[in-house]
Amino acid sequence: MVKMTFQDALLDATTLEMARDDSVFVYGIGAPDHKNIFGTTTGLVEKFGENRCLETPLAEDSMTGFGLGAAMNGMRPIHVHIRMDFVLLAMNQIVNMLSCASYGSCGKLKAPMVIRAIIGRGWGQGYQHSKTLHSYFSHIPGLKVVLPTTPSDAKGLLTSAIRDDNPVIFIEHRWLYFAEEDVPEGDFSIPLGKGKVLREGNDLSIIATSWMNIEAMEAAKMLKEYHGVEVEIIDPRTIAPLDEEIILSSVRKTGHCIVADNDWSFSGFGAELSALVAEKAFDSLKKPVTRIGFEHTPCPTVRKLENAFYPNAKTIVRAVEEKLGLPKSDLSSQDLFSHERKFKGPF
Amino acid sequence: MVKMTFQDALLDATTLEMARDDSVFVYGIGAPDHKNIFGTTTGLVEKFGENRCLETPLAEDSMTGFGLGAAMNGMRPIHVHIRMDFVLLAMNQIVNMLSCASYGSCGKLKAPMVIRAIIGRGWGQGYQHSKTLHSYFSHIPGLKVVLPTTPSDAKGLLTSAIRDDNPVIFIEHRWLYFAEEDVPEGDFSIPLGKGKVLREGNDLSIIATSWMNIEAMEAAKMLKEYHGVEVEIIDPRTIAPLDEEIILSSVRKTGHCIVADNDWSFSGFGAELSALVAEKAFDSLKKPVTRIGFEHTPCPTVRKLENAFYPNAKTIVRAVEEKLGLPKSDLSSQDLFSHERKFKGPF
Amino acid sequence: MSSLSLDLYKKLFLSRAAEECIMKYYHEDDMKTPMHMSMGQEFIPAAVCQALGERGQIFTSYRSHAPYLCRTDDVEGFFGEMYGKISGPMRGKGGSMHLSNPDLGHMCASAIVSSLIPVVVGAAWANKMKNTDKIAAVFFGDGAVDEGCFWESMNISALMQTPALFICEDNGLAVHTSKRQRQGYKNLPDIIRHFDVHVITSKSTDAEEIHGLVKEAMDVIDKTQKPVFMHLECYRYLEHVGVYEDFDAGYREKEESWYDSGALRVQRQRLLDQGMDEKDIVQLEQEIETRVENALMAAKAEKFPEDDELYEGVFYG
Amino acid sequence: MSSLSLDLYKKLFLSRAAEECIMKYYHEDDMKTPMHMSMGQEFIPAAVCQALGERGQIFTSYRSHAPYLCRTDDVEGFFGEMYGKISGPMRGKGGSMHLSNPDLGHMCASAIVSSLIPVVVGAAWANKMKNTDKIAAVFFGDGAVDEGCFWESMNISALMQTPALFICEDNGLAVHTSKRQRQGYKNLPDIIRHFDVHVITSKSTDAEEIHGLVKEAMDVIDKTQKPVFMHLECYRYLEHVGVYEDFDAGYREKEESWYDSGALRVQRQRLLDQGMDEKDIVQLEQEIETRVENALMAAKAEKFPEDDELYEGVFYG
Ligand SMILES: Cc1ncc(C[n+]2csc(CCOP(=O)(O)OP(=O)(O)O)c2C)c(N)n1
Ligand SMILES: Cc1ncc(C[n+]2csc(CCOP(=O)(O)OP(=O)(O)O)c2C)c(N)n1
Ligand SMILES: [Mg+2]
Ligand SMILES: [Mg+2]
Repeated sequence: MVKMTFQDALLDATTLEMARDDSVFVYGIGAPDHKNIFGTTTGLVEKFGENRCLETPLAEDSMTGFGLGAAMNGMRPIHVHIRMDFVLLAMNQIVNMLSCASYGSCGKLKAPMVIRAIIGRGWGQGYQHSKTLHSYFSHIPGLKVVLPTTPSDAKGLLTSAIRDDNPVIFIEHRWLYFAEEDVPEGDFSIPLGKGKVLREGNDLSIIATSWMNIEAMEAAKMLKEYHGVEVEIIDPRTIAPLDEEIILSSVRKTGHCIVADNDWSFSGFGAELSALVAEKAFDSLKKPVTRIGFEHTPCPTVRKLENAFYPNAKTIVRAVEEKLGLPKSDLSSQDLFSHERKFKGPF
Repeated sequence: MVKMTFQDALLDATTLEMARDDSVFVYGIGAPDHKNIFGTTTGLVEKFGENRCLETPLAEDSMTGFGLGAAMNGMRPIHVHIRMDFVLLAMNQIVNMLSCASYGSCGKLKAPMVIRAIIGRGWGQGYQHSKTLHSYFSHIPGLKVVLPTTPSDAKGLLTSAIRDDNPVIFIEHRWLYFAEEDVPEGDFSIPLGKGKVLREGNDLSIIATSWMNIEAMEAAKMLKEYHGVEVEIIDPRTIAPLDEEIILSSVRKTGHCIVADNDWSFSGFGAELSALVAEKAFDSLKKPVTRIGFEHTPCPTVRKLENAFYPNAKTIVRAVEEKLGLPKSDLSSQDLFSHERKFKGPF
Repeated sequence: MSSLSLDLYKKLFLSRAAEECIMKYYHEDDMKTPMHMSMGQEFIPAAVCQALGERGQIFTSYRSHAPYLCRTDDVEGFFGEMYGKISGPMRGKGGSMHLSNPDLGHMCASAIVSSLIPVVVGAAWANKMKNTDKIAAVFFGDGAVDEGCFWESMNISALMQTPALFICEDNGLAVHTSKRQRQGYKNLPDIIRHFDVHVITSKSTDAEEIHGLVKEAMDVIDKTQKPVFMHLECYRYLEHVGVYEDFDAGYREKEESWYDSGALRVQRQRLLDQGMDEKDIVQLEQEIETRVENALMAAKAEKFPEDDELYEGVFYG
Repeated sequence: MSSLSLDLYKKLFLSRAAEECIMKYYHEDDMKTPMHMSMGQEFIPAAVCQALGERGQIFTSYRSHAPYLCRTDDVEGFFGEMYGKISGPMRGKGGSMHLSNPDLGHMCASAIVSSLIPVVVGAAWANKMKNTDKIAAVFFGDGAVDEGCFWESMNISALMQTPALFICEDNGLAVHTSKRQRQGYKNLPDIIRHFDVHVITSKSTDAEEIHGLVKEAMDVIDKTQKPVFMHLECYRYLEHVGVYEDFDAGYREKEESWYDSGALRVQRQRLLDQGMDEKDIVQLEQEIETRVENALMAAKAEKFPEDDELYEGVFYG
């Protein structure tokens, strides 16, 4: 084990896989420049040469098709996007082409491609640099979708994503980049499609995605402190294929469920989680599922409104209090996470 | 009232609005050609001239931006796509640009644009010509999303969509084109955001979108015939903004809900409907909501597998029987809809 | 008589015979798949596939009957797919618009216009990285070049020097819309010449002439790893989709000159000029026709896939 | 001294002073918005906005400080937006990357590279249909031209003859990536000349010279309704985003010649040559600086929007 940040973990997984398999390569706008996609591609050019860590023209759509073609011919491309919003330019290649490359050849061709997309917030991103959109990908048969929360998961899941013979959309919240923990050294993978209990508890289940797990962990601390309530937190990690069982057994145990999805709620992945739980753990539910997500507006730039736009640990605490019929605790002394503690812009 | 098919109703609404307001224009690949988008643009060039019914280069992305720019400067564009799948090329313009044109100018600019997209199935469309994707649009704040089922609704809702000062995604199932019913003549609009009870009943609520309403109506007949069961069918018509109340009051009345969405279920709009009902009509639900949708695979071409891919009236009958604990009726004599027999009514 | 001339004629005749057979049986409505016919344009795929031979990795649009047959010679699988039967290379899941048989060099087809152009850039780049002798080639129309991804792909391919073969089959139409209604420039090849791409153009319908140009392209690729853009004019005999003529629709005239210079006619005359006996040609033609008809009948008689095949191939392996 | 020369200098100086003021206060971390500075490139927006005047409908990228100030002269709103205050034209919802003030002719900005290029094609077309005297103009960089939608837009605009003004500010870089690493061709304007578009190019940093070229463009638009593509070379003084230089990062050299020929210097000298007194210039400069500093201070003192404004403007009206 060695202490690593989330971004180090991503770089570690990438470096190891590139060393192990010379068909793996990384490309994307800015991949080999000196900023190195928040340090997640540092040293790749030096170690593996310019043909394995490539700069590209600004052409998200065609560069996705490029990856698909390379994958069909035996390569394992990792396409990096510094903002999820830019992936919208590539929806045709992802949804109409990549997702069905195997089906469209009756299983003869494969498309082992990883698309890394960074999501996140803060510091004036605004409505064109703040989208998550994981529901878009999870909706499409043939795509796998991963949203790691911890550095270990980042390493283990990225390794599996690279080794997978299918297209994997790998979604990273930029605030997680500074998280640090002990991560297994060397070869380490975590199977796609397995969720994780981030925190055990018997009183209520919180199913959270990506950054919302951090908020949920904060909320759990407050709930224990103020109410002695023990919430269980489930991080599905891979949302397609989804580990239904880990979610359902938690809810069957606690009888209560809050879904905290890192996205707009309406018609989003949070709806899938809420529907799943209500359909398949119906008899265990003592109260309806509560969904927490972004406010249903484009994301504003100014910090004050941005703070109103995003749900946080307090939002979760309030939802738990309401569901369990607890009095509202005084949270005024609680400091919410602010990325300035780690991070000073610009970008 | 005059008997009209669904496509006539669309043409009627378009023609009337173009006559009423000369900022309205129609454009898209094939819009003015002799096939006239299944007859929904017939005569527009002759009546209004070449500048109001435009052919375009194959450039879905930029032609969407084109519409946005024209809308900002006072026009009311209607952009037609003969397949929803092609709209995937325009996701950037729709999601990153069109949806937030008003927000992005602090409410000063408007983007009154209609995007008509045809969905559907049959006759070897395969996995690149069969997508629905309404959940993609309903997920995004700032977009309105309409899926009419009947000719009257097609006319009334398209009229409202054209008059609306916001972007509206208007989704038409091609099998509906042959439906025929009495439609109000002349000026006729139906407000966006209002659902409709297609059939009244007390035993179970079916919330269906687009073509699935037709299957639900067929199923309702069989259920009445075989079991004396009266299902209620709710067509939300506009899914964003969604008429929650009409859905919830039906479920509160019947205590049972089946969601039949014309799309893949996982992470789709069906999930939103199921989640909504379970969250807000929790206490009325006697059983969990059942979701019906496409099989979670790309759509195959051969008719036999296509029939296995799409749910139909029988799927709904079986789901109702299971939910209500009824014996399986013998449906072998029931003929399923096939578009080779063009569809007339029931509306 | 040269074996090249004969091989080309066989390919041309096979494609034509297969499509004539489709026309003969389509009305029965058992081939439930939208037909975008190659008829009139076969000389391009025939020449390209003949020249590339086993080196060719073919990517096509929905208009892929001739490329498929010329590359794979798999008439039996072809009709299997048209009828949606398990004898099709995709066991019926693909149909006419999605022919794919990578084992035989026909990689895949896409019904989304222009969407395989960037894919072939990546495929070619992989070939370069892996040092294979394969040549990735993509067929697309004059409508596809309207799409942004065509231009992105020209740029990327020129920049990265990916040894791809871009074949623009310019039949002057996208569905019913002429180039004049879609293009704000006069001459596409003249534009592409500004990119670091080798450009070849032709208006000829002579398969053998085109074959020579493809050989030139292969030479460029082998010597320089440069991408090659071939702009080849042609004429669509039938409606955009379907098995009939539609000259009565009024969007274009029937241009007799294209039929006079039709590739099959030219190539057949060449064989005669080269001394092949008329009756040998006729016999060859009959053999092909019989093979085609038998393949169609066999496909009719084949089984449909089982319903549980629906989920096969969603994920690889 | 000509009023044109003076007006241009005022615009140049205003943009520069505003950005210098940003540099001065940015470290306080109260302007929480990513700054893509115009510094070094101001002569282009100054010339364009001066020439277009009230006729101009400006669409920009995230790099829009100079276009915004040159078009609107709204320094107060500008700083309001930088600080996210209700005095900003978007009441803080937009920030540096999304300046929009349609009432003053700055239509909107987009942080998605190239995405306003097609929008301006449509805006120009509407102007043509409605017979207004407005001219829709879009600013974009040499990175934007990599994107397919740039090429689609050139084609559409040429085809439909939409009287749009396309202004490519070619600073040679997309973030840290040079054109050489992104473009598989030598000369963009030479390619665009093949489209039915009027092309104007310049390497000059002289705002007055560019102003003349924009007047030429307007003439073409007024006489022929033809779109005009202006390719203008320039030099970014600072890092891609942020308020510092980053020549130490190693991706490019500091090129002194661009500073020597800097537009402010050139234009100031012109005023002197035209007989304007040094001290009048200094006074003018001081007035502008004071105005800028006051605007910044006023913005600091302003209110943030109320939380319930979050939902305002999601739908129009
Ligand atoms: C992205 C996309 N837009 C629109 C269509 C509808 N469509 C199918 S074929 C076609 C015309 C294509 O013309 P061209 O590329 O010249 O090919 P041809 O049919 O002439 O071989 C169009 C517009 C499509 N399939 N994909
Ligand atoms: C579609 C898209 N892809 C990538 C980015 C990230 N990005 C922001 S600015 C930029 C460079 C753009 O360069 P250029 O167009 O030359 O403009 P400049 O910054 O030089 O003014 C990139 C790649 C983006 N904003 N949008
Ligand atoms: Mg064509
Ligand atoms: Mg630049």
